[in-house]
Amino acid sequence: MSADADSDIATETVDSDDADAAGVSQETVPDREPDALLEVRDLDAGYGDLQILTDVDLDVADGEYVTIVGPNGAGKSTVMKSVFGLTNLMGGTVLFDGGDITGLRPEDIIHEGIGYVPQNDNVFASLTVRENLEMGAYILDEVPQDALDAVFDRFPILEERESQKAGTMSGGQQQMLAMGRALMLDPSLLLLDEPSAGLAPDLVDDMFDRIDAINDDGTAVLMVEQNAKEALRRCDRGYVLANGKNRYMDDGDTLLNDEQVRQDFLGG
Amino acid sequence: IGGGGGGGADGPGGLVVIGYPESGIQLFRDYYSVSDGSEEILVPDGLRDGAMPGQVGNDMENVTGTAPAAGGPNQDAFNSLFQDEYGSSPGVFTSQSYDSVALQLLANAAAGENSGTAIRDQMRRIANPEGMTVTPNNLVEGVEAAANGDDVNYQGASSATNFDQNGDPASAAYAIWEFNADEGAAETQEVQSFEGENPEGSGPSADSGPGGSDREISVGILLPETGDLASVGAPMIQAAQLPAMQVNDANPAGLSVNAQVEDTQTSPSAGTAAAESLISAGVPSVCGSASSGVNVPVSQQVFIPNEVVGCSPSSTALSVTNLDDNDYIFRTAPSDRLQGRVMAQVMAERLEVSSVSTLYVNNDYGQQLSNRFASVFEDTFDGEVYRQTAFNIGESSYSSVVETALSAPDS
Amino acid sequence: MSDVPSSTGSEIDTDEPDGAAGVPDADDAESGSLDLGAGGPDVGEPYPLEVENLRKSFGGITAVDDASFSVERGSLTGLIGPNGAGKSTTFNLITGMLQPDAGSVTFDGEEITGETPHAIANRGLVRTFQIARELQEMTVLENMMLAPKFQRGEALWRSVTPGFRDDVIEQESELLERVWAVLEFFEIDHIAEEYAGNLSGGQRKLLELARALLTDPDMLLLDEPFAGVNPSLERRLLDHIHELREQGYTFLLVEHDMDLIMENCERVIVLHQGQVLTEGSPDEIQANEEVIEAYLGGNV
Amino acid sequence: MSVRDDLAARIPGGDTGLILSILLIVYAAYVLVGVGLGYSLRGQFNTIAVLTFYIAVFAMLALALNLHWGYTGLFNIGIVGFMAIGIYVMAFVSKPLYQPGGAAQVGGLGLPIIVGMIAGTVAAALVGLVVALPALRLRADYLAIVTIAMSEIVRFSFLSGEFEQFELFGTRVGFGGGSGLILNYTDPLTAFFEVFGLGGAYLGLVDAFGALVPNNPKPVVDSLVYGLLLLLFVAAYYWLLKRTGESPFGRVLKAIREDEDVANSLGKDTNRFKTKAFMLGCGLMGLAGVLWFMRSGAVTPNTFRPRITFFVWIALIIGGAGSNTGSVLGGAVFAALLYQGPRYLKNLIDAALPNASAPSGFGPAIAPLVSNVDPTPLLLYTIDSIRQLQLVFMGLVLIWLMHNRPEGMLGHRKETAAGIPLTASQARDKTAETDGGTTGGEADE
Amino acid sequence: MGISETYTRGRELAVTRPGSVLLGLVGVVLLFDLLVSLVTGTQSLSGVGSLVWDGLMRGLVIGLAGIGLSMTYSILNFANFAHGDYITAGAFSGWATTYLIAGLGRADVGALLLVGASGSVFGGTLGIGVTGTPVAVVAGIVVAGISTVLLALLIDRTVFKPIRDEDGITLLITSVGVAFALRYLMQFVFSSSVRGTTAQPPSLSLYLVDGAVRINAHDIALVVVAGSLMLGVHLLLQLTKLGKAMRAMADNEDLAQITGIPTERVVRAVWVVGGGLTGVAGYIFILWKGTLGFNDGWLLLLLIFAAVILGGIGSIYGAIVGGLAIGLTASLSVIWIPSSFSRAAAFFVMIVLLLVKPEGLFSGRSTA
Ligand SMILES: Nc1ncnc2c1ncn2[C@@H]1O[C@H](COP(=O)(O)OP(=O)(O)OP(=O)(O)O)[C@@H](O)[C@H]1O
Ligand SMILES: Nc1ncnc2c1ncn2[C@@H]1O[C@H](COP(=O)(O)OP(=O)(O)OP(=O)(O)O)[C@@H](O)[C@H]1O
Ligand SMILES: [Mg+2]
Ligand SMILES: [Mg+2]
Repeated sequence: MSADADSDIATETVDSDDADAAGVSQETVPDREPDALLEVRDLDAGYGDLQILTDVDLDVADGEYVTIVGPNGAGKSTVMKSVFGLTNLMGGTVLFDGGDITGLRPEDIIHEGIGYVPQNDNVFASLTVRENLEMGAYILDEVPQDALDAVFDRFPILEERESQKAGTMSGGQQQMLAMGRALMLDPSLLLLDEPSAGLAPDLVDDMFDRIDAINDDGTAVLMVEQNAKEALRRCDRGYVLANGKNRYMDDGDTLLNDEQVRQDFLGG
Repeated sequence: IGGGGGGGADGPGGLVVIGYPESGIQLFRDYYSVSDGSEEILVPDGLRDGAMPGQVGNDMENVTGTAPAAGGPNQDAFNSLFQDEYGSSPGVFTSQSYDSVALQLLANAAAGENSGTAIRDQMRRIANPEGMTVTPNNLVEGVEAAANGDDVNYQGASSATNFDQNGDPASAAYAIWEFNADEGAAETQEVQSFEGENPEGSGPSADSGPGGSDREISVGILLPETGDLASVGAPMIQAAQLPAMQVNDANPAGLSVNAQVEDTQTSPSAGTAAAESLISAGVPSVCGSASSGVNVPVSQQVFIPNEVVGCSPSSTALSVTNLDDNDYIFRTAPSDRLQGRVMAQVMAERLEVSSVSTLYVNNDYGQQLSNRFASVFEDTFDGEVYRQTAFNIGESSYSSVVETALSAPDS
Repeated sequence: MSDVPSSTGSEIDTDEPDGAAGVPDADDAESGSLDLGAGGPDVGEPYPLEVENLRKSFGGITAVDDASFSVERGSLTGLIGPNGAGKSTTFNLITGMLQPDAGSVTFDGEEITGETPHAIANRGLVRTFQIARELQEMTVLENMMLAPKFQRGEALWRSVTPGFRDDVIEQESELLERVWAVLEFFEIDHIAEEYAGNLSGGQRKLLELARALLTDPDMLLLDEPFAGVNPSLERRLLDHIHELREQGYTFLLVEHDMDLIMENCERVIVLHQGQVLTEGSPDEIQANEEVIEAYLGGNV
Repeated sequence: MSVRDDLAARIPGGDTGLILSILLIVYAAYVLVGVGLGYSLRGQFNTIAVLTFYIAVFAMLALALNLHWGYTGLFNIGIVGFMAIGIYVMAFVSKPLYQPGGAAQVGGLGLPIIVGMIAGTVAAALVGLVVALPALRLRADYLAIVTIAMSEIVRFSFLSGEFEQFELFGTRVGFGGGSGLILNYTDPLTAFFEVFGLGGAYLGLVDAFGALVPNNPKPVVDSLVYGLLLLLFVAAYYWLLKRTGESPFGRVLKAIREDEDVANSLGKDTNRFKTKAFMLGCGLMGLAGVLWFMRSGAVTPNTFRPRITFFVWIALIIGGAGSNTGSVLGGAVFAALLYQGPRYLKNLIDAALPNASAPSGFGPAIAPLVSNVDPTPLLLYTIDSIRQLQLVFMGLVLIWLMHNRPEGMLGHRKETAAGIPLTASQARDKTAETDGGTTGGEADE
Repeated sequence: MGISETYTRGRELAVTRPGSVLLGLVGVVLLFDLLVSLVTGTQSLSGVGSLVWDGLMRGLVIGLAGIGLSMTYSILNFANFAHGDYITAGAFSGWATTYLIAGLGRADVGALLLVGASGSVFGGTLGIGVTGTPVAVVAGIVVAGISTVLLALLIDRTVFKPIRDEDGITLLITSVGVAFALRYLMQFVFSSSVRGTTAQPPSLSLYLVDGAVRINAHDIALVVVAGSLMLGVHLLLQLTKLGKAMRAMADNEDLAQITGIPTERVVRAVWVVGGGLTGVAGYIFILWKGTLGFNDGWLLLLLIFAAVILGGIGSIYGAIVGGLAIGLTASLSVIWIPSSFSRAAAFFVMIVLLLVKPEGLFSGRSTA
């Protein structure tokens, strides 16, 4: 956990086409932190010829818990995919643990210690639940039994449905499975794209608790959430993304309490 | 009469197999792997390929063949011509191909113009008797004579090449042959001649030929270079090009030949397109096409309406005889009407078999020859035909068709 | 079907950042009304949808187990339950995407069990999908134009025969105006000519809801329509759902956001392990021990 | 992102201009080659007629396929089967009654040719229905395998001895088995003009043409006129399919291509739409088969091998699936360059190098290259084998297209599936004034 | 409710049952017909036996070649229409090797390398066969496998890889292009003629009541090679992670990437395994039937597709069982219907089974 995450952030306005963008808290470009785990700099990315992200900057320090919020279509998922090498990178760099991972293949990135739970299509539908979890540990020679047990502990339904085809699980069950799969490798950074979408309320809380727990164990988390209030409440630091650009960056509570941000992005 | 090995004791004593080497190789291989070879097998011209035993990997001693005899008066002359030019021995229908082109050159020289109608009118005049005898050996002199307006009588490599009313050969000779595995050849055992009502030929013909010198004769060769008949087609094309080379080497009466080759791909639609391009090139007569399945549509769609002479060296199906052709369609290969009869006779009298099944390639040629054989064999020779089984080109195994053919008759 | 294009009164908050969802102006509700041009749904049975003893199992798992419930006309009814309770399966059974093993579904007094999905949709019972399914290689406009029912030009002969085609085209123009109205209402008119496949997750949800509304339904089954939708937009949508409800439309809504359910639904049905655990008003549900046990607090 | 940012925009006259200019180039090239080959005027006319014929048939087939694949996403690779049904049924209906002694082994029903054409088209559509009923439930690639299997079953059926001949209404009819059918009805073109009482006028035209081609002008005029008639058919196909596509019907087809469940849940009876579209396409393929082969004198089953199906696919892909204009263009380019082109190329080379005789096989061709680096024989052999290499070339073109221009020559143009243009500006304007309903109506004319 | 139940049940009967019921019924009728004709003597037991054996042999070839197709179909998600020509390519390369070894010194090297194009040298004359020239045959098998692997990898690298992300149909169409190019290139080089490749193999007769079923050495070679390769693939997929990775990729390739599966390596591995099997299948296909032509693989391809779909795409057992089913159908159908319909019968069976069980017999299980 980086206690000083917000202390050395200089704030500055980012140019924006909107007149009233000059809100209270403003987009900032933080200095490079010595212990930054993930550093995204000036990222331009998109699909095919279509550019979605413009000059996106983002940091996750070792053990930090960072959330990205923003309207639909802002490019949040695109940021995640770009880190994982799944978009067309047009400029900028992605550094992980000091090394340049810009444009590496996903299979190499996972070796670096990043886990990723995408927003959609995040389970192998025709494989059983157990096989899905085993796939999570594909890069290891053996399926780590303790990791498997830990996942089963966290999500008992998965153990119950061990041999059900993942595609026939309910939406929420699939979400748990996807989380479970990503946890199999004990990554040092976990990318979560809307992990609470479709979960029942108790599970939403549970899911956030789990994420907290994972984070407490030292795993850095970068999360996209529409359940923005809860997410900001729990995270160390938050980014607000709009139109493929950084809009605001601050620690979670500050953003949460910011009138402008509440008005524009959190539904009052 | 011995029964087949695989077919049980009740199978037919003889088999008639009608097809081409393309699928014949496979078919005979499958035959020899289900049967001990105790049936007498009779095959027609389509399978006359000296390489068959080598390709089949069997001596094929129980196989007897018939074929329109390349038994014309001047067969040897052609053979040595071919041998000299290409260094290999000619294959099936090569002599007919040679004759077809030779006749067209003569008719063209006699007509004195590259006009289909004029050539049509000259065809019988130069092919049927009266006049200087022309053979492959003195083709060049013959062309010169024709160009001078003299009467010539072409005596071909495949037959005397006299045309009857229908543009078919007026008489035909059939060779009875057997494979000689060691030599890689099909050896003629005996030749039987059939003379039609008018062995000298008959039908409309011009009385004289205007002739003419110092011109270019154009002729088309429309034979399969690819497709099912590719292996038969290649030597036929070679043979068809020989007369043109002979004339071009000697330039009799200042004549030269422009022979254009097009590929039918053994396919009617490709054949038609190819024929069209010959028409565009202004060809007045064409040697082709090889198989009846292609010859009929090409004749109907292209040759007849465009008034171009078509003279097929190898399309033997009955239907060609009966085309409503304005007399533009000829052939140097005899109709299967005759061959069916010969085969029935050979089967009954020479091979002394009374019960037979036929296996035929499923096209014009196979179907009609099999039917013709069966009806003559039953009506004239009192034989019994258990069944006629068609097989399709290009299967990877003919075991099941062979089984069917070798099985007992339906009760 | 009305021939008169609706008045369109939805306004875009021009102060908004582009692409970001607007903040709803709560007071604008009246002027921002969305008339679907259908003159409101038919008024018939008090309970348009009745489900009786519905059962469906997959192999060993009984996803829906003897569930019976009914939905009151003009209501916004919530269908809640833990993950895997059988909510989506119930939707699939009602809309004909799955055939029930037993039980019946009645809509507007007529039994519709076993009917094909399109027949049921044509009766006015329309659904959205939990995972948005847009028609990717079609533009947003084409997606929307597809929705209205019984278009004249859907008959091949009418579309190609000269003379009759004028009719078709006339109707197309009318539809297009309705489409624009709805698009503007949902604030996705700026991407109207975009291929639907290029939309973001939330935009797809909006498109899906907008499209469903255009079919002129009497009743809408919404499977988690707000999952992934920005909260501001969510509120705005809800306002309009209420408004439509007041016009007589009926909604059955699957949603996990309890606050949302409690604030907006007048009735709530709780599914648990394929069975109807209880139903009642939000307050009753919130107080129900079993529900708390099964859903709100306890373990799954 | 503009949907219509394409080639046509840069050529005056739009789509029509584009098609015309490409046709012009193609024809000019062929005339030039004809000059190179020393063709007579007759030869030139004949070449043009043949070229037109192939352009037209491939354009028709590509258009019909575009309805299946481009619009509805039905992966039909049984095209040739429907063509076979079309022409066979047409022959069956229109061949004269059996007469012993003729070349034809079997007769037909002796009905007028136009009845035969309609019957052929309808039969192909009905077989389409039979295939559609079960097969439309399958995934695209399964449907592919089923349709290609169906086309082979059709071929085997026409090949089989069982349907070779049989008695119907006391007359001998049949499909001729492996020998096929001799099409011994009156020439369709003659029949066509006679129906309109234009037989005499047509012969007058032929006579007039005699001024250009003195000797036997009829076949040349016949093929030219037939080619033109086929182009009219192409225009009719185009018109029909464009209207089909740009309509609510077409919109549902497009939706089916994207996600059938969605269309279904919006109240569209997708099976009916699919079946209709499939049948319409199959009928059009059947008609194209009729038009292709009806003047060919005879048909045999083995003509209808899957290869032709793939030719049509290549044509469609060249033009770009989803676009009717593209289909026509693809048909033209395929016919001119890939189908007929190599033949003329070879003839041109032959004319340029008259006395070069090619080796008979690859062995003798390659040996000199290996032994004394003499590439001439291989080159000659290559030229001589151009017909085989033509197919290699087609394969490579297909690969290249899929790599570099999967959306076809015209670029990405999924034509809008609506009777009116769906553009923002237009509709926006209209929100101001209520009465704008007729402005967009002429999109398809 | 009563109505609805009747309706539902009727519908169920109409949708699921009648297919299977009808199939069963048809089977019984056919079997009865066969029995009758055996009793009346129109069919001999040995004749039927020979047909069954022939069908089994065909089925093994189809099944073996089908495994490769099935594997690439499921993980690359496209129907590879060039597969048939891979078979032919394997056959030509293998047989060129066999000819070369068997005929070295006895015939012109060029003629041998071109596998006796246009009758320049005969396999029969060289005495080729498992008993006559075992070394040449084994070498041929190995070369056939290896060269097909190389060919498959080369084509994948140059043709398929650049469009890996496109949908299955794009790849399918591309593979048609590959098929055309490859096939006619082979025709260009090896000529279009069919050649006999082997000497007549020794055979033994299994006597049945009324005759004999003849089984030759090449049949046995086919059984041995096909059987051991099938077993080998089974073990490979069971004992390594490849099988699992293949299934994951077949299911969801993006996710497989995210999970850390080296997708390109898996693809290559699949081409290696599939290509090898295909090449060997091509070789022993020719060994068994004894003739070789440039069209052989293509003509087999539709039957292979039928087999793979019948068995369920992605399942190796499915491919094997489907192959046997198709082979037996094609052979045995002549008992009931005219032989010209035997291929049609195989397709027909495929279509019918697709309707009854659209996912195939062994659906969804690629390795087990
Ligand atoms: N595969 C794609 N191809 C083209 N454009 C895409 C693709 N995926 C997303 N986009 C576009 O990129 C933009 C950003 O999408 P992204 O999925 O990153 O949004 P998001 O912030 O995650 O939104 P949401 O909260 O709705 O999931 C959107 O406008 C969308 O239309
Ligand atoms: N096709 C199927 N085969 C097997 N089991 C299935 C199938 N479809 C659904 N199920 C099971 O049925 C149960 C109900 O699933 P359903 O999708 O209806 O849940 P839900 O209430 O919508 O849950 P969520 O809120 O998570 O979406 C689950 O346990 C699921 O695993
Ligand atoms: Mg997202
Ligand atoms: Mg659900």
